[in-house]
Amino acid sequence: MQPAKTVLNIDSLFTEFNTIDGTARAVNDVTFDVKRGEILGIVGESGSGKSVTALSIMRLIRPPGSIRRGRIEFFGRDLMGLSGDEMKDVRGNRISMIFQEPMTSLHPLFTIGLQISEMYIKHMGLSKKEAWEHAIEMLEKVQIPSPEKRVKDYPHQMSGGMRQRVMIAMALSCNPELLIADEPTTALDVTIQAQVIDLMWQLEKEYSTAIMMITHDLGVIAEIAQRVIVMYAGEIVEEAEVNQLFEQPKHPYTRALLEAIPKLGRRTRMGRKPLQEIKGIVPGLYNLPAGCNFYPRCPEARPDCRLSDISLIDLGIRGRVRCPYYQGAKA
Amino acid sequence: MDNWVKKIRKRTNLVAGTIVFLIIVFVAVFAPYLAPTHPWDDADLMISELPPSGEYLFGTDSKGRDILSRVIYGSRISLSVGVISQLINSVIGIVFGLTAGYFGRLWDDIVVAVANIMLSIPSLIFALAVMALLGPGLINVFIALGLTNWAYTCRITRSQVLGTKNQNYVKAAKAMGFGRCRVMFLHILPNIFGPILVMASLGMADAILMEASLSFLGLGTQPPVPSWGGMLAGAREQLFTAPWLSIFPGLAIFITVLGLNLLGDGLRDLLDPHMSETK
Amino acid sequence: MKKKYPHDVVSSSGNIGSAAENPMLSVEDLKVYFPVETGFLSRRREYVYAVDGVSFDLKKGETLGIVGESGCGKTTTGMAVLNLEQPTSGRVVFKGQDITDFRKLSTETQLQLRKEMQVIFQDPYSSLNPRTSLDKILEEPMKVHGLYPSPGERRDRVAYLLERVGLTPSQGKRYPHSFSGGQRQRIGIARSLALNPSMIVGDEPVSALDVSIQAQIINLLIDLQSEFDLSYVLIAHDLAVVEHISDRIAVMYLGRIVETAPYDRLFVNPLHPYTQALMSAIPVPDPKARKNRIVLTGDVPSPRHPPSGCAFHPRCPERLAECSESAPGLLHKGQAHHVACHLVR
Amino acid sequence: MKIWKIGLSLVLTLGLLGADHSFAVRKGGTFNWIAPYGSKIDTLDPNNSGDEQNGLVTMNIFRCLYRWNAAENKPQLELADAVDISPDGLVYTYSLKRNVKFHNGRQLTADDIIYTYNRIANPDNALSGTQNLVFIRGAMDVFEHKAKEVAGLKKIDDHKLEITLTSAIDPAFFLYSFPMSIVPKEEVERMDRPFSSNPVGCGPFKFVKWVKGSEVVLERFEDYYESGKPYLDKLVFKIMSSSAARDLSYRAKELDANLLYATQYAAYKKDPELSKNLVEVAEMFTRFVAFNPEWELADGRKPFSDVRVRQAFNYAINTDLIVKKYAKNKAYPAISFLAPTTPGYDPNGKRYEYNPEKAKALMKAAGYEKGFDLEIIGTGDSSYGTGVIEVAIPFLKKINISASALTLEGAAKYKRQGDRNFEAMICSFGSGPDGISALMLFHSTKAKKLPNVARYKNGEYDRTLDLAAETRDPEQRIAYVKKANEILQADAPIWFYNYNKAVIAHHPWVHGIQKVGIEHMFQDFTEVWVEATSPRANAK
Amino acid sequence: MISYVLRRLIQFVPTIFGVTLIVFFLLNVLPGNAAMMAGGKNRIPPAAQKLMIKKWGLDQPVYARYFKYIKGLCTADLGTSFISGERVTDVLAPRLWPTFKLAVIALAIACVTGIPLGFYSALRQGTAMDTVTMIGAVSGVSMPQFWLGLLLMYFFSVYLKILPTVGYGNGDPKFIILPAITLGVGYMALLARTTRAAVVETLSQDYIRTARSKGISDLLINRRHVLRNTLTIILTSAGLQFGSLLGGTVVVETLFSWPGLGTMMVNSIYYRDTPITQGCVMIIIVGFLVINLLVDLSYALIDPRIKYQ
Repeated sequence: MQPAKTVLNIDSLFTEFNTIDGTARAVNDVTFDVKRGEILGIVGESGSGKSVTALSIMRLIRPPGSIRRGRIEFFGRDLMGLSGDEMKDVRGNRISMIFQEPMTSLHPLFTIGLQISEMYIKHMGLSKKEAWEHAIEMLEKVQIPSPEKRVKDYPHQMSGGMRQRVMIAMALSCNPELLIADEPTTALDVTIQAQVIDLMWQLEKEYSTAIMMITHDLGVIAEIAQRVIVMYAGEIVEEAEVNQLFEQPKHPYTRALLEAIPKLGRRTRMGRKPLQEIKGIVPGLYNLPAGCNFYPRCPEARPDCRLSDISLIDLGIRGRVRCPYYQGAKA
Repeated sequence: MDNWVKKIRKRTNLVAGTIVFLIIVFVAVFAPYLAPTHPWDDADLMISELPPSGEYLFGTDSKGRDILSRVIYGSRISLSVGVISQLINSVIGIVFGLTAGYFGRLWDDIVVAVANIMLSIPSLIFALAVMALLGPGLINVFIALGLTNWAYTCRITRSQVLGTKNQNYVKAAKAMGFGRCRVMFLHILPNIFGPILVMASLGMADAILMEASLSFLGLGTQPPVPSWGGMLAGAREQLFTAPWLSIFPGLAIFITVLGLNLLGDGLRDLLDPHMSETK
Repeated sequence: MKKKYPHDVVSSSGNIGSAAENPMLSVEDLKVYFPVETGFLSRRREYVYAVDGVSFDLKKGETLGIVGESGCGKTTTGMAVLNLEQPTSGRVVFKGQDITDFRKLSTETQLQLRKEMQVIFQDPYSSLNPRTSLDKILEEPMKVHGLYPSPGERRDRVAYLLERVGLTPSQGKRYPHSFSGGQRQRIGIARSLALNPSMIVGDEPVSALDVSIQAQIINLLIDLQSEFDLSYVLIAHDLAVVEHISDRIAVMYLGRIVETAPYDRLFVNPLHPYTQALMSAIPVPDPKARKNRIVLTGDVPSPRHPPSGCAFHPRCPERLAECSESAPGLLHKGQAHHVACHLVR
Repeated sequence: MKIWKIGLSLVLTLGLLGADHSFAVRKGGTFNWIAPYGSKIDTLDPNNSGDEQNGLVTMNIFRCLYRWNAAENKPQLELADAVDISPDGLVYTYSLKRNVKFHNGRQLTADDIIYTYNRIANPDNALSGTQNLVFIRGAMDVFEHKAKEVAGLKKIDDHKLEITLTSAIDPAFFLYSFPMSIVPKEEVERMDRPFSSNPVGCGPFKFVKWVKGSEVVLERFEDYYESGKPYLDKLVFKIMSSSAARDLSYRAKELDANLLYATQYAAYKKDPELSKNLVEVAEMFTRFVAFNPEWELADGRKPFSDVRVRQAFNYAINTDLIVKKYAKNKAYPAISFLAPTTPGYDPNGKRYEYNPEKAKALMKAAGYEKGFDLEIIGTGDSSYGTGVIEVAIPFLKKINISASALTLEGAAKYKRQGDRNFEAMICSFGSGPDGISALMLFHSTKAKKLPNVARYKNGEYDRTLDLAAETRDPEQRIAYVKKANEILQADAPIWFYNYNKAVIAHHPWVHGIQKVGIEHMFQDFTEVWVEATSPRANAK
Repeated sequence: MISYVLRRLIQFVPTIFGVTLIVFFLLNVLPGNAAMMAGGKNRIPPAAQKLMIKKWGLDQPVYARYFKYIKGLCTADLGTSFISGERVTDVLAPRLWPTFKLAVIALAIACVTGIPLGFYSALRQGTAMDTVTMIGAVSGVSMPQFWLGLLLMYFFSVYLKILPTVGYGNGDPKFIILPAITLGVGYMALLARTTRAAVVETLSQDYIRTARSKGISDLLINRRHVLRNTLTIILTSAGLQFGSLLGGTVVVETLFSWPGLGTMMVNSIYYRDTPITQGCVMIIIVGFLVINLLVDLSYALIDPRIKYQ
């Protein structure tokens, strides 16, 4: 492995959506970094702000959303300071993204060949023909059988798994330094999901691209990520190395989440015990509770949790956690 | 509910459209109190064809009548033409579209065929023939226009039903043993009403203009009762010699159509931000 | 068209509940084909073989889990059982009554049957009529079926149901859009209970929910089962969920059941290569458990053109020559464990 | 015995020309003219259509036995140099012109006239000119399928034709109009192209093309029998029903002349340039509201059967004011039915002046003090449609008649007219050129075209008209016509509104536009020429 | 593909029969008849009218006439005009091309202006420009055609003197400009509104976000990704509204003395020349059906998901 070098450094990112319902703080003071060659997992439920974080990095937040403040440093250069055109050169070329819905994320009216070659034409200035050749090559890399034929296919002629491979091929075509994968396997069947995860593993090894893997599935995280960030209601609640997170979850939310998942074979081995519920519902982003966002649902809540905002506590190599009682709770 | 108020307040289209629409309704309802003179009984040939002035804000027509009063009274006809003919349209379109979409099979084929036939007959020609058949008169204008444009509503309704009938709540309703009529009218219809409402508000504008076209051909409302279309038609040959005769009723139509379009757009945004505009 | 399973199939099964009883629901050789018209003057008809010969029983109080990937026909099976899809052939027997030709039954019988069988859908957003308040959603079926005739009784019943699924009666005036996904799913469950059914078909009832909510609903379903004496047919793609809830599990692939067994038998000893692959593909939330998985190649074939012989053979890592020629029948492997595979003899 | 010998009088022509300019005529140029009535021309087969719109075109392609002399306001011989009339007035012998050629080069003979009239009489052809032949002996037999050919038509030689009549009336009034145009048999019966859109006649202009719905183009027929005429190279009829569009076209100098409607008339009158070249004529059309005396109120009374009610109606409306303000003086207030240019018109006739008090008194006397509701039907025409009724409504209100107007589309109105299904109806009828046939409209038994619209029944009126028809002495005849006209006025079966004033505006370079009382649009273009200043002076 | 076209063409048949049935009976119950109207102001005497009615077969019961008409239709015989006595096909044939030309050019004007306008205002949603476009579109819809036509005539012919007022001018392109604009403006407004809605919807699609994430320029995204997808929606709407465009020819043709079908149809209704009316309706309907077929077929070019077996 290469020495850890920071690819991306997010510092105090705030992204808001101003709608008629009020202001939604979708991303609230998020700070983290991504290092070269690592797979960073970001896990959270819907509305936790993980996808918005990704789109903020790409600067693809559309009105009524906007990045209020924060720095997004990519190899030390603040992306927020780039002009629109400069940002376009970064997008797809140096940072690329895979989306959740392979069905709708590809343009239905263009061949996949064209959609991949667009990348080469835009970022490498290749001719159409060269770009087309590269597209075929890329399809081969993502293990699409008979790529020279499939390159002329339209998205609807492919299965979901194939389409996600195309998305991956497209994202990797310009050999980006950072790949953001936003729930890349959620819409896929388990057997197909396994294929895609395998593929991402292999590609990561081959290209040593840094990957930000966003998912709600702790199983996927456990399979693929090296470092994990857990988000809840727009905030990072915990960050840890993957083994540590699963073995010694520090934040009550992480812990509850792990308990709530039915695990295959558990009933067979241990008999049926009720699943650990997390009571209540995910808070709406328009009216977050005062103090700790998780407080109303926290099984270990203490009265003072609601009094003031809780800051993220840096624990060095053990990661970070947004709970003052993480140790006590553990006990 | 508070949310609704806020939501509505933020929709300029909807608000502007509603205000325009309400003003016109207000003018129509209170026409006798608003109009300075009676629109035909107070005619005085001595003051015929006077341009707009302080005394006659919109001028007078060739029959010596105050155009402002006629425009005010005209809102009654034009508005009722819009509303009632659209009501007829919508009822026919909804019943056919709903049943066709829901039952499918042969009935669907028949309805689609008939709707296609209606779509392919130019609406003005159809309305013209119906009017010629029924004879002129306001009620007949309602009927003729009501029978003319239902195919659009039918199409929209049908396509909406096709999209909705596989929704799980419809399946759930069926699974609970609800009757077909209950499912169609109580479960499906309220949910596809948005696009139909939008269609209707835009169709109203169409109907007002169609009434104008019928009036041009002498088949619209009967004189001396004023309708905007009829006033325009009457002033058709005087566009250059006495422009005020056509400008004011023309403006009235424009403002109403604008208002209804805004209202339609607003309603669409409010009810379904992703509805695609097909008409 | 001539692909048929042998008719013996699941005759004796079940391990929980009283085995002597007649099954509450019995499905025999169910087929649901959707016609697709192609061609011009010839009007050639093709079919989507959505469900192609499925048989199973469901006992009173039992939970049958049906798992499989998208397009395997599990949802269609559920809908056919509820008669929301018309079966092409086969038999559906509910409480001893053949209900296959649902429309030919008397209206009264139809109503009675509708009352007995209810459904919970996957997507909590599309399964509730957005223009109907919570109270009305729950009251309407009672009115239609003439249960709880007085308004007071109905109101009490609604309040009871809401409380039972973890909502408060004061929320009854609100409309579905003001509820979160998990709450909506609770409403869907309350609605399915409104008529006191004896069987509920759950079509992926928890798969659209967030992890923290999913557990709540699973627990609720389990609690309600014993309380209301319900039988469940539970359709899901998540094996872990299915294992947690079901007594017996049927694994479907391309319109057919490839393996069926009590939950514990299946996990301890999956016999069908597809079941094995499926289980191995599920990511386990434990980084230390990273293992060598069976990664299947290729995609699920289209149910419009299912492969010859065993439908799984093109993707099967252990396929034999005969797999492409003949379809294996469901074999009883003891302890209510059935499998359809040439490898298992 | 009386011999009419009217060749095409050069003197008359020069007199006409001398009247409005002092320099010599110029040959050449294209004249853009209009067809303003409705937006179509149906057919150019002149025998097949009675519509003015067709007639104003075909009358320049074809010629009839007689022609309307606009200057003298009466018909005159056209295709014959002379006619001999038998003493009993029943046999007319025509000496046909020998230099008349059809556009296909063939000479016109008596056979052509006989062929044409037989064609018109033949009911299988269903031609609209039939009515004009009833006075010829044997025409009715043909019409009723009893004979194949009209017995009263006889060829003496190629250029001598004898016509025998059933009664001693002047055939000129029946044979001058365009439906009686003489057509060449060989062209009518051609199989390769329909005559209706490829007309061949013997008139001054030759058919070039007809862009249906847009224009008809004619060009000079070099072999026309009047030497030196016509002057124009080309005559184009633009089919334009919108008066506003015509106005713009005229102002853009794309039209050489334009027929004006009231609104433009007022505007042109005010414009110093445009007002210079207006040709006005009192047309023989009378606009009136016919009452239906049979119409019953709910209580069974028939208001219009009472002459006092009808008179009250006439007194109640300020016709002069309406003509001045609404019709913008593009009309003459009516005194009885006959138009000013029609023989028998009496400019000093007693009028119903505007007198609401008298009207009220009459209504009271008739027992209708409280008035009644009245629906008046009409078309949407701007000069004689329901617009006029709208103007009249406030006046009628004063005598407690609540009137409303019902605008009907043409055919629907005619249907109700035919079925007598109306209370009152506004219409416009030709009130000339022959006073007798015009007044026949109100004859209780002999109303010719359509049944008496007003269902007017007055024995004295009928008798007077019958006497007029029988009289051979012109003076006496006029006297009878005048008397009938007066009776009509006194009995007021209709509200006499106005006679049309037809106005043609032309550009200064145009010469030879005449006042044509029968219908201003029936301009004879043999007389028209354009100066070199015309934008189309040299256009071919 | 060919079999699809064939099938669609066969589907035309019942539609055409349905339309003829409706139109035939509607025309039949209209008050008055052609004989009544034949003489223009010089009415034809009742006896002659009866003869005409007999000649034209109007005395026969309506169903008999309908079957006769349908029989004729099967042999491509549309009957004979009452008034002129010419074959309907001969009467209509020369008027087809002008109407077709007018409709197509109006359509082209509408597309060339309406689609970019709609596109533009969708990209600038909520700005003043968007509002102005919207108001412009509404004026376009609510402006009576005769008004617009006369104003254009005044401006271009009387004031600027650069275009002729009316007429066909032997097909001189100068003559078609004003009528085509007059006819096209309402349609343009409609297209602008449809386009705007379609673009707004397309912009919210996932694949547009994908395109953005690829770093492709906005211009290319709009021109290629958005437009392509929007076209299908626009085309559908354009095809459906083509009927109303054809209907609009009536007013425009009359105003501009354009020798097309529209004027002829209205006149034939007025004169109760039913064979001509039927013929016009037939042509307009076939035109409508063909246009919509072409629209459906063009989907195949735009949208690869649509396959015509």
